Amino acid sequence: MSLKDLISPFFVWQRAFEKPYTVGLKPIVERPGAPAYRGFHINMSDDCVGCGSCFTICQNHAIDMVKVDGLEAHGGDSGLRPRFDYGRCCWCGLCVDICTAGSLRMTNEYAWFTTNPDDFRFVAGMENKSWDGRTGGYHRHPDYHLFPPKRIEMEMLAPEESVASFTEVAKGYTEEQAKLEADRCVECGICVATCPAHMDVPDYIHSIRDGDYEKGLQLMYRTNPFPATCGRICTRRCESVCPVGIQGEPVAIRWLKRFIVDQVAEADYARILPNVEADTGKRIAIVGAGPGGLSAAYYLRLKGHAVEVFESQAQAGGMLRYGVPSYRLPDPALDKDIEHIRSLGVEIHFNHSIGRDTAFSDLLDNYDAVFVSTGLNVPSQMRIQGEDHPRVMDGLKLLDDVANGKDPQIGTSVAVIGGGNVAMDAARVSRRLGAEVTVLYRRRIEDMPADTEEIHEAQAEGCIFVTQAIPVEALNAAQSDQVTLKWGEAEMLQDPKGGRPRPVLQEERMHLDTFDTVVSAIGQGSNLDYIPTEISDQLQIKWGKFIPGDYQQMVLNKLFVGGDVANATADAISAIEDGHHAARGIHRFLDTGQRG
Amino acid sequence: MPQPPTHSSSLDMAQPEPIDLSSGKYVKLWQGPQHPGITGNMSLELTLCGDEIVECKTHVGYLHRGFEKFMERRTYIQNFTVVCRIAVPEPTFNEYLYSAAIEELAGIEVPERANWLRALNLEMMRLASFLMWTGGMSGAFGLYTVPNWTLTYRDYILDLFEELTGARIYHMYIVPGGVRNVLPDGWKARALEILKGTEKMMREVDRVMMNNAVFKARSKGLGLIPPDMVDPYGIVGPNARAAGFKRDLRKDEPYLVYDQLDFEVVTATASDAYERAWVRQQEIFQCINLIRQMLERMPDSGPFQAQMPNVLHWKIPPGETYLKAECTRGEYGYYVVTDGSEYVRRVHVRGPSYTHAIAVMERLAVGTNIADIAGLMVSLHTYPPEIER
Amino acid sequence: MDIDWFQKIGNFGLTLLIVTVYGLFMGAFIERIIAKVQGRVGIPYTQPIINILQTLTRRTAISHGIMFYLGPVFRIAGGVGTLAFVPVIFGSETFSNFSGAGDLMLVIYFMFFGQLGMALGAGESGHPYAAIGIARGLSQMTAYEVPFALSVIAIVLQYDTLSITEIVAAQQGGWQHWTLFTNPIAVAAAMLAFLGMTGYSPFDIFLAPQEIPIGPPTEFHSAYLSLLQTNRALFGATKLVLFMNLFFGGATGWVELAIKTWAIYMVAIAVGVAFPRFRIDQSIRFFFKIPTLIGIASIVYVQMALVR
Amino acid sequence: MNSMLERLSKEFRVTDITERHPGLTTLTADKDVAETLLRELRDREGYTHLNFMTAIDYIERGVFTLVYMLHNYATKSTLSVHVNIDRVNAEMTSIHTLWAQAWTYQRELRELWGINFPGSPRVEEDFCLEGWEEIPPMRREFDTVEYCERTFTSREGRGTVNPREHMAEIIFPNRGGDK
Amino acid sequence: MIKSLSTDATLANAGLSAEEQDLFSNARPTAYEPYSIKAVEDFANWCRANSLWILAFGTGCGAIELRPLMTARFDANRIGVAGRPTPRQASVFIIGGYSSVKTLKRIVRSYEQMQGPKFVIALGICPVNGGMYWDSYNTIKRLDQYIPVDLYITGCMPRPEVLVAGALELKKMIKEGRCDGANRYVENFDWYKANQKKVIKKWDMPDYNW
Repeated sequence: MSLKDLISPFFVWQRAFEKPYTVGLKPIVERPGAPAYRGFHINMSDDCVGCGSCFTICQNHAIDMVKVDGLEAHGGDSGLRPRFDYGRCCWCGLCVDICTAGSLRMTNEYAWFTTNPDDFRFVAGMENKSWDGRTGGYHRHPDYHLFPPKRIEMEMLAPEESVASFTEVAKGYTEEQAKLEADRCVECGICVATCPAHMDVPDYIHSIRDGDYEKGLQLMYRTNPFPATCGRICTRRCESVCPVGIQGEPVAIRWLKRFIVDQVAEADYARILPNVEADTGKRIAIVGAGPGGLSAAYYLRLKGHAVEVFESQAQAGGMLRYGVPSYRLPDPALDKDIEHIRSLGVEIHFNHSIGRDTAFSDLLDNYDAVFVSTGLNVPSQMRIQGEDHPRVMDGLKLLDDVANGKDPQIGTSVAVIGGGNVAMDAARVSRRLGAEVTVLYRRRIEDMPADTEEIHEAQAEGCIFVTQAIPVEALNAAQSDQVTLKWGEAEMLQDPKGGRPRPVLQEERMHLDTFDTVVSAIGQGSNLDYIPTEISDQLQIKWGKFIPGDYQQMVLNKLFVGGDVANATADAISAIEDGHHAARGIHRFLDTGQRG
Repeated sequence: MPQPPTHSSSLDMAQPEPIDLSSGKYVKLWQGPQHPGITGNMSLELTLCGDEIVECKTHVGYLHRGFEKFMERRTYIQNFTVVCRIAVPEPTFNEYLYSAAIEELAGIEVPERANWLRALNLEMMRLASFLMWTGGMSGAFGLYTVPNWTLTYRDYILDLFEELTGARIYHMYIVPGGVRNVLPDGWKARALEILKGTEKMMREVDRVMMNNAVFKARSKGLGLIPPDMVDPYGIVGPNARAAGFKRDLRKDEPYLVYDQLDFEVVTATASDAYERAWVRQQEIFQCINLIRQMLERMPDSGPFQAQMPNVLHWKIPPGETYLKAECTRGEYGYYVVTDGSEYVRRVHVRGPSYTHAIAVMERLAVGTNIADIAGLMVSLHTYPPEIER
Repeated sequence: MDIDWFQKIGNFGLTLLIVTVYGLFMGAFIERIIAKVQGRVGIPYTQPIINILQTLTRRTAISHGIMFYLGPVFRIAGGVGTLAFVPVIFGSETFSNFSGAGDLMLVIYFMFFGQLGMALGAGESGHPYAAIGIARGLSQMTAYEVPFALSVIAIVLQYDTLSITEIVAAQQGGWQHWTLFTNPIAVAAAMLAFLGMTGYSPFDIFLAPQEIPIGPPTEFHSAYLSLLQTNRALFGATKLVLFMNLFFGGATGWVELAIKTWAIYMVAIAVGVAFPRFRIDQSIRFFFKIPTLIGIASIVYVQMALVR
Repeated sequence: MNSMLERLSKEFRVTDITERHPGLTTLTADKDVAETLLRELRDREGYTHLNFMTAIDYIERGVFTLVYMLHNYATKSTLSVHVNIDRVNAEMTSIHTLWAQAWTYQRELRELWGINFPGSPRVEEDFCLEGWEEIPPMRREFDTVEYCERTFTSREGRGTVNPREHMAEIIFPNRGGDK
Repeated sequence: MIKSLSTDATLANAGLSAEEQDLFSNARPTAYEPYSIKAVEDFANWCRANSLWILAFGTGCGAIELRPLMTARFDANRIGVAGRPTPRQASVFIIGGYSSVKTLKRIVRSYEQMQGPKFVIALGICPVNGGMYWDSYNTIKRLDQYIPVDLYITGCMPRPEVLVAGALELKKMIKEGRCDGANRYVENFDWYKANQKKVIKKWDMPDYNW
């Protein structure tokens, strides 16, 4: 025991003359949590899509997805919101990190005490809490991700290569790529509601991760007998609502679908997929062998009904075959789907036109049910002078000719009028035929109804886009095999009612350009002439389209309709769902006699 | 330097004479779990003869939550939030080791910047933990001034943690794949300021506690760990270093960025309570020094998270690994076995307190005075939650 | 005569009240000083009083037997008894209590008495920590009583009286007459014993919360505890008054008393915040070594230098 | 290191020698030679530090794999010795004579896995649990959620809705794949 | 030698050995009435509120934030909060988060040894609904099934700031006379005991332990 040891402890008294360490008595007010503090939750309810990823990741089961008054489920939003149980939450913030919409974050509020433990439960963002207005608190760092925000890029043919042939542009995922892409799915199932066919998207993506492609195929055929086709050309509304896409890029659902189909050989289909049930003795006629008709045929056949399909063309597939160029949908892929349907015993009468070869009323008389999906095959008119000029051609005919192997004789400079998918197809087909292509569209690029990818690819392939251009007149050109197009520039006029802006022709800014061919691709209409008026008078038809009731059933009990001719969206997947749903309705009708 | 350990002498497992409680010579006394002298929630069953302890049995399990069981039914990402609860006063090592083990098994390479941030976190955690321990050690002997100081400075460091990680105690900052955030603006300056204050305070503590006649009288010679006891009992960390073993995982098997830092392993000669306190004292200064080095050399830009798969359905190929790091108590280890599924097959957490609080404590307690139990216990630096998990 | 006694008892009651309340407030004041060293604010000044009221208003209480009741009663009896024979204000008839010839012996006796009563009560509580605590408390008391008794003997020899009042009287007339200056050796021994008496570190092993939760009062609660707390304040203040009387010249007014007792108390605190606590064997050894030697030295010094 | 492993595989028939990462090697030994092997490793090869011992329940194979993690401070290498023992009447030689800390682990293994270590001190005493009446909780067949529901009560009023099913119900009740 | 608290019913104390049964009372606890004079009761409550003695029992993680609370930075002594090492004298029991079944047994014993009025603060999420240990086989999920709880403070862990605020809230509640946990325990004694015995399998202690 040295003297130093006795004296030095008295240095504690130094501290007595300094300010105390103690903080004030209202520390919550004086000391809010740090700017990044993980305090109580707040949810921007408007941004939230109710995907339930927070529920999935929470290891404490602290989150319930609950229905909230005033919120309805609609496409892209389940209408559910997370309810937090602060008898479970550990404030790890994983829910914030995983939040696909980026709507959930934490505030730096941390004080909550009560005498009733049942109080600790609230729907964040929907109930008034003292921390609602707070700005500080934890949110995910932009460079920090719990799932990859970027999708695996699909390998595409280089534009200079793709423009030279009709080879399929998208090369398809490798197994490794597909697994990585499938991994990005958060399995929320929001897409299922948005997909017109309500495909079990998360489930078949799951099967990719498991490497069980046969199961994936089974899952897809539950709702869609055209997976190879849809895996290539689907309009993929699922991806537009994919929550992963809100802060990153959506999961490439379409390519994953394609990947599954590509992994399974057609020869194995019969083994993997469900077989036909026992014969029911019912006969069903289907008009049109497009996606809608064949989809109905497939599901009806599975139920054991005898199905006959009447197709006016020489091959099945309808618009898929004649409207979609083969660099997007190669024939083998389409054939794979159709062959499987035919292999179940669906009989297709080719080159058999209803109204010409068989009367429509005969169908109704001879069959237990009739499903009509004749599609939209009449091009819309531009309603300009000179539309009947020989060098003005409609886009569908161009595509049809190319699909049938005919040379459409378009020359070397082509103007394509329109901004839809058909216009893009026509433009790109024309490029492949060796023409310089100018695309004229009345609105802006972002207003184009065509797929963004299509537009980009068309641009990459050298199509020139002229927007806000309204064709006015087709004139005879100096040379007889050419046409001069008169078009005017347009200004976008805002709609005072908040609708989409309207293009207004500027009379003073007119142009004259000469092309070898002008391709008009501004839409299609239907041809229902095969239906006798005494029948069609009974039906609800508007603007050339059927208006079906429940289960696609018309007022005539036996008559079911579907496809482009009966829906507003006019895309393959909707047609497929129409067919499926009609099949469901027909089966139900035949089984129980119930109307929809 | 101590002699290389021999094994026969210290493996004295011969049962002592049975204690006949009915003889009236002995008193059975429970310390804990409701007892202010016990660190955390555990208890000692002491048999006394007069003031002297003739038998000590450690009872644990008051904090047993069955982590290793329920981790087997949580996904890999979910487990990362759970592990930090295993050692309450020093959670970061759990986060780091769990993440590192998962990364090794999954074959993920962590970016350099994340490694620096992780090391910074670990070292700050060590500092905070040591500060709390200093308070506990001084409090165990009845000097209540020092705990007030050190716990305040620990709190300042927790403030830094709060700013960086978003939480005071359970940071959940080190995540498989990297870290969750980067240093906020101005954080470095604040950190340096606090380090300066801590250093100044620790010099005062040095005067008041380490150079204190009564403290020396109490702690010198208390709970002496002979060198030949170290290996059979698996004694690690400052407890072993105080006995002269130059063993420090940061030096021996450097992880993260420790091979780029400049520091010396602190050792003493005789591992009694005082020397152990002295070693920890020196390591506090070492921590401060290391944090300063890190702040100086840490990269300020670059990625801080590796490319991660979607954690919601993260599968890790079958494998097995054992990773360890030097926490304040010594070797903290994670043994992880995976079987290719989305769930971990087996996790074993090796907390250094496991042996320190049970086997070592039971042996060292025999022959000491009842009054010294609290001090002895603290001097071994045990955290009960990591014993029973 | 009878009236006189009533008045005396009344006066004593007043003194008792003042000293107790003063003790409580000073306790809080001292706590705040300790808190200041620790870098914090500390308890409100009224906290000790509220604590007593709080324990007093507890609604349940259990007993371990008759001695358990009597423990706190004996304890406070010790405190009251001690005060009864200590003159508080020198020269004041009202506050001189029952001081008389030989009161010093009575006071020392009463100081023991409380502890012993406590020992019985704590023993009856049946809690092992209480038993350990009381064993330690008694042995430590025995230890510090030795130097204290030696220094008391020294000043008794010095002033040649056993009356506290006379001892105080002998110290009047300026600071240079205080025992502190006339017999510093005895004061040194007594002040070291005082460290043990107050129960601050390093001599607080008998109620060390880290080891034996709180020592003797472990089982005491509710009203029992409030008695003990009251006594702690009263007894603490009484001891200070006694020390002030014996060694620091007494007080002629309340302000002087407050300053002097506080200063004496600060000696214990100055050491208390700086040191951890001794083990019981260490503290006994401590008291039996240096303070005892100083105590003996003080007697020798008195014999050699002061008593002709 | 390699020569040692060769010798071990010759003398002790250890199998499955795998290097997991530099410094960590796993190997499997037979139950009957395990104690001798561990003693040999400790005394001759310098693996003086027992990091821990634990068990893995391979219920699908009907074995417990006991893991002894040994460390050599001189060569900085760690050896993980696996010993497979039968799940039924699981029993293993106690190594408390080799490492003084081992009996703690053995108590834990006894309580949480039900592996017996005859001769190990206080092995039958309660360790973490108190009055446990079920099968040892760390065994794979012990279902902790089921046990919790049976024993404890959670707060009422919870319940979640699956977004996908909810949307199916609201948006397309009769569509999608057949249920 | 034990003062019986009530004589109307007896407890089983069956788990005890014969010699230990003599040591414990068979009496059930009794509820206490407030003072008949309201002013006295209010004053008593004011005293109780301003002198909160916390039992020094770190039952779980929560204990980690009690240290900053009681030391210089947050210094709960200012508001009359003090630690008390023995349950006899403590009036507030802070349950620091989860409690394992083994700890629950000690919590029950300590709680019963506290003298009324006594208050229980449950820290964190685990006493509310199991918290992160909702599927752990060894922790209880709802503390209020085993002992009455007066105030819940959420957080994991609740920060010392909230503890200060919580203590102030408790003071307010006590002053208003709203904390009657101890009486609730007495009134629903059998229900609490049944719940306790359901999870504490090794019941080798007296049924009630005052």
